[in-house]
Amino acid sequence: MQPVATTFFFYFLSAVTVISGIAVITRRNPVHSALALIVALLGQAGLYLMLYAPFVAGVQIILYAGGIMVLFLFVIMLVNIERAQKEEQFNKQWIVGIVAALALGVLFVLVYMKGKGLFPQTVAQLPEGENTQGIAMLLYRDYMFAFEIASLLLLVAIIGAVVMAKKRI
Amino acid sequence: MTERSSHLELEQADKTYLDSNELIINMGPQHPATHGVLRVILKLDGEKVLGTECVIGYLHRGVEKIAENRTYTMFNPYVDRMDYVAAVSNGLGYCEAVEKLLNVEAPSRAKYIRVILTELNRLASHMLWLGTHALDIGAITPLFYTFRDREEILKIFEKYCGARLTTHAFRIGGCQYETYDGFEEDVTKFLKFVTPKIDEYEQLLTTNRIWVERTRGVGVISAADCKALGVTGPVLRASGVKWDLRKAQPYAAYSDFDFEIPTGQSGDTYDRYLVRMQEMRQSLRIIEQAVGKIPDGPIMAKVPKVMKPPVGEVYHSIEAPKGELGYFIVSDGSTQPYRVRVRPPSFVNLQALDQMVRGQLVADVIAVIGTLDIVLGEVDR
Amino acid sequence: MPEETKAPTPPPSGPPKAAAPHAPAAPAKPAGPTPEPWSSGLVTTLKRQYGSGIREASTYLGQNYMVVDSSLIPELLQVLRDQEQFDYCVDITAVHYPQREKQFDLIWILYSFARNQRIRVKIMIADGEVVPSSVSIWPTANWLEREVYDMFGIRFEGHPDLKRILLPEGWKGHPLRKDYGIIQQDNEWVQINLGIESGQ
Amino acid sequence: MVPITTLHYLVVAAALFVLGVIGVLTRRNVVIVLMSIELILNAVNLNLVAFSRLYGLHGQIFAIFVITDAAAEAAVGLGILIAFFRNKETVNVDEVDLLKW
Amino acid sequence: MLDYITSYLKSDTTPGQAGNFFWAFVYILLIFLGLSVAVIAMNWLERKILAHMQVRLGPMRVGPHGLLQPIADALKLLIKEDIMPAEADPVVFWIAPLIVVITAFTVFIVVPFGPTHAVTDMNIGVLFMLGVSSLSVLGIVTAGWASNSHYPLIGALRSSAQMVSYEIAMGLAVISAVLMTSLNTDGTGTLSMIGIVQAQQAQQTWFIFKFFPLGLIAFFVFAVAMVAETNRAPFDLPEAESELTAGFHTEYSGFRWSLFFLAEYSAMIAVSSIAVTLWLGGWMRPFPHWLTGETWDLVFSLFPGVTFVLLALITFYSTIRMPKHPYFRVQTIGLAGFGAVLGLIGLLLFVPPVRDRIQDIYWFAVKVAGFMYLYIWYRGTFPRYRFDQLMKVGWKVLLPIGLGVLIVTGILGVVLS
Repeated sequence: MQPVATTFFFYFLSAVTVISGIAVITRRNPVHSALALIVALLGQAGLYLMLYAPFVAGVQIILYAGGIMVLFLFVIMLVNIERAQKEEQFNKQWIVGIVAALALGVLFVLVYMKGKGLFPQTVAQLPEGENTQGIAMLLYRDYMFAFEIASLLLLVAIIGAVVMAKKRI
Repeated sequence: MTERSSHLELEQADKTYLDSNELIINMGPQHPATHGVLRVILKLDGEKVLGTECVIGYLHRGVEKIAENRTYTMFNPYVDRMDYVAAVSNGLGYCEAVEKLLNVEAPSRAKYIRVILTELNRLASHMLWLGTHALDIGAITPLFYTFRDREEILKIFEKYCGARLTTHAFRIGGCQYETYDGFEEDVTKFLKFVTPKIDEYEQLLTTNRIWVERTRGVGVISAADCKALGVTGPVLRASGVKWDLRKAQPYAAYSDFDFEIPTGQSGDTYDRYLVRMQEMRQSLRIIEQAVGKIPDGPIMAKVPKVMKPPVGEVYHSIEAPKGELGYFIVSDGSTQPYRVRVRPPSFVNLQALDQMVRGQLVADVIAVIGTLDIVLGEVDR
Repeated sequence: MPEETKAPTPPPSGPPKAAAPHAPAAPAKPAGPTPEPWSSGLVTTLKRQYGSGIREASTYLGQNYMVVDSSLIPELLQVLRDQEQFDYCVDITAVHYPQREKQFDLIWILYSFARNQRIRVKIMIADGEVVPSSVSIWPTANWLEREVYDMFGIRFEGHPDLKRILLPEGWKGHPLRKDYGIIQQDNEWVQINLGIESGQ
Repeated sequence: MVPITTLHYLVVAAALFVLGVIGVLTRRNVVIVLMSIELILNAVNLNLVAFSRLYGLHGQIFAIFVITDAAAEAAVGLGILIAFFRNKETVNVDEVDLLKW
Repeated sequence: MLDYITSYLKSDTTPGQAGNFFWAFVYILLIFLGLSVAVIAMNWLERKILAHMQVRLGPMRVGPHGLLQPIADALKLLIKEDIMPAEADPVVFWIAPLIVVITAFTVFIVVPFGPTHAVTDMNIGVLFMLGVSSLSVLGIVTAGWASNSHYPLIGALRSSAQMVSYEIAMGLAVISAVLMTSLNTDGTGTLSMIGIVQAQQAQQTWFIFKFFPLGLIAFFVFAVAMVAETNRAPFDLPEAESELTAGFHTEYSGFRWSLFFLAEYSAMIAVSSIAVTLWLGGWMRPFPHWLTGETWDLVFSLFPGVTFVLLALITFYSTIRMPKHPYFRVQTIGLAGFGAVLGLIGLLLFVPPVRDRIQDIYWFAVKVAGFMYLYIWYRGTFPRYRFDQLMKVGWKVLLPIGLGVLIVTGILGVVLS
């Protein structure tokens, strides 16, 4: 399949992602932040699709947007946000924080500019039709051990979350 | 209505904090599951009920006060407005109480007519209960079945006395109307019609796994608690007490008939359901016998046109579909009762709600309200 | 119910002490039942125990009742439940006699499952007199007493939550008292809470 | 128009990363801080997937592991948040100043 | 331009894969239209079927046999006042129904109504469907939260807990079906919806009968989970009328409410489509390998036309039975007209080129319609589960069964191939 209007879609999706990202960190109401984050995640899923990574895009939608964000919304609804909304939203070192983060961003861009030539010029041949199969092969063959560890990590996380959220420990 | 404060403090309702974990929910008075204008304030821990408080009185019409300002005869139609789904039972209780006060006895034909109509009314009441109870638990179909079949009973009422719901079927001293031509055939035809229908309801629900899971072990109340709380009727019988006023202290012509008192063992919602279903079958049995041997004769005893019962007081109670329905009437010798006290079964049974739902889930509250079979007209009077 | 008693003679007396406002109405009747003394083991036991506290024990139309002194109240009811098996409190109600000095009859209707017997226990109290609550004896008394309070204004001591039940909180007056008119309403309450001029 | 290269994706990822860092460093609300961390992780993911176009599927595998990690992190983080909220009735990160309560 | 349009007709892939935007757009429009008609028909059918189950007639007044009732309802909903609670969060309150409805419609991009009748075929088709339909829970949660009221909030929390839990059982059942697709010579399975149906075609069996009774059990798990996913009876707790009045959409009215309604029904159709695709052979006609040959092909290709002609006949019969009263004249004519339209469609479906192209869609729709009937039947028969029982069914019954089926399928797949 020949991608159509790639440039337009790239800029559109990037804009959606970044603007939602800004909304995430500036909204007063955590629910609005969470909704913005969901939009950012979906935009990113679109970027993954453009990068010929449909499986990751699917996982992104099903796990991030459908799972983790529901968890976030759930917790936001459990904790009373009305008072938190009226309080000061930013902490005292916000100027320092922004400056540091922007410096980091500038650093990134500089590194990319310098190191652009280090990237291979040829794009790896990754046909979309075999993406899932390829990932499966890698995941269950080469990264088998890591995969098992990840499942263990999830188990630990489940137990940890349950223990912490319990009423009386 | 904001005037009714409660010890559960509705102001707390805004707090959905995690630390307290207590949520106060106001169910009713406008709520599909409260069967009228009952308001239940629920104190919840998540979905678990920590306590309830019933706020009643929205339908209070001062029936007892009205009675003091009407003659005995004039008050008769008012009692139909209390338990409007079992109006005939209310009328029977009142008429018998006044007859007792007057020291007259209705002729036996009148008594048979009374039994037939009252038992038909019991069927109608139980059918309505079944339909709404099932609807509360989420089964929508039984409602339409029962309402449709209940219509047949109401048709008989309508043919007998011209009214369907608030029938005013009986008079003090007997019945006003002789049975219409074909009354017996109608009733027999109805019996034939309804017996398979009851089987059909049972087929829909009795072995339905979801129904059983939703009702078994829900709203359990022990026989001792029932007695302490004054709970009567099918609720008491489902807890294993074989007590029915029709047998214990027979009134009307009930001593002439052969029927059984169905009882349950565990006192949960499922048992109450079974008991009521059995009661419907027993009612059919009574009606069948009554229609078979209905005697001829007068239908009205000799009662004076202007009733002046001698000074005194009397308490008479009957087994209404919901439980013991009692009338405590004080006469001062005038044409108007000095005091009429109605002992409504729904009112007393509703008091058991708190005990039955404590520690259960919100969804069970609905099931329990349904299984108590309350009629708010009777609770509030 | 046991067989109904029929007395041939028509003495004009109503229930004792029940000084009904229309007492002379009775002689017009040709015949009528009268209360007869109620003699049974129960009454004997109670009389032995409480003496003159049991003022009267009668049967009227086959229904047994006793009039007792109001000082006996929580104790007698407890005894009736524990020793005499009256384990079911059918009803608690009151009757208002404004002409009497002790304005209220307070009546407990009790039933015994074991005996299949119903009795009424009646006391007379004055307006404003406080009666001990029987909620601890029969939990069902909770709402019944609340209703009596709501309708008659009789206060029960020791009731866990004595407040109005059928009428709204803040309503003035107790409707089942004889001096409360049939169309009387708490217009102030109606105006404030319902926003209408009058409930009539 | 210039064709979209890997570098473009990297710049978007950098922007997201910076936004995430700003959120973590400046916001007081723990929920939003956690969400900012998600943003950072996503920026990393975008990098990984973008590079996977150049170097083969391994990047995508890593992205999947990162998502797994994010799920675990969110679960534990929100668990901590709930426990914290229950004890202190606040969701402000600068009020988490006790080692034990 | 015309070439661009006609070029696709010769290809044998979906417009999305062929990269033909025109046809993709046409397909999207067709699906949108078909879905709207399906929801309207479903609304009428549900009320009618439920009514007949409950010995009553159902809508009878608006149009003959209430045929115009859904349209009247839709009209009423559109012109109703749009109420927003004073304390509600306006933005979120506004967005929530949109999320639900958009996700419900987006899913249909990959639904294969036929080997070429899908907007596109994705490599991750099933994953996409599950993922996007799982997004609708966001809409429900936000709707409940934005209403700023107790019942919607509880309804939303219940709903999200329910949907998240049943998604797992659903996913496991789906994976076992996906595993079955890999039972071919080169051992590569597929997540693509079209690929899954083609795998069933190649293996000459519907997956519901594969490794009997494994496929059946997996199908059962999915069939239960999908009812829970769509919040329908007996799992309709989030909108349990008798408990929470209407659950998360208590505060919604008018147009917004109708969006939730639309989304619920299209979600039902969507999950049914997944079930049909995964287990019931998708667009395949019954017995494609047993009753082969030209004659049978012809016989089965006549089915769509016959169905519509039958419907037309039923309509004509009802027209004759209409009361002969001047008042009903318009209705009678209307019903006859409706019957004529149905009959014409039926006759059109007998034309060979149409017949061949429409067949796949017809069989797919018939299978989905069977599920729709099941939904209605459940609603007429079952009481509602309690929340803890619902969770028990999800976690303690369906999840272990799903896991077991998955493991056994995997083992059997390895052993047998």
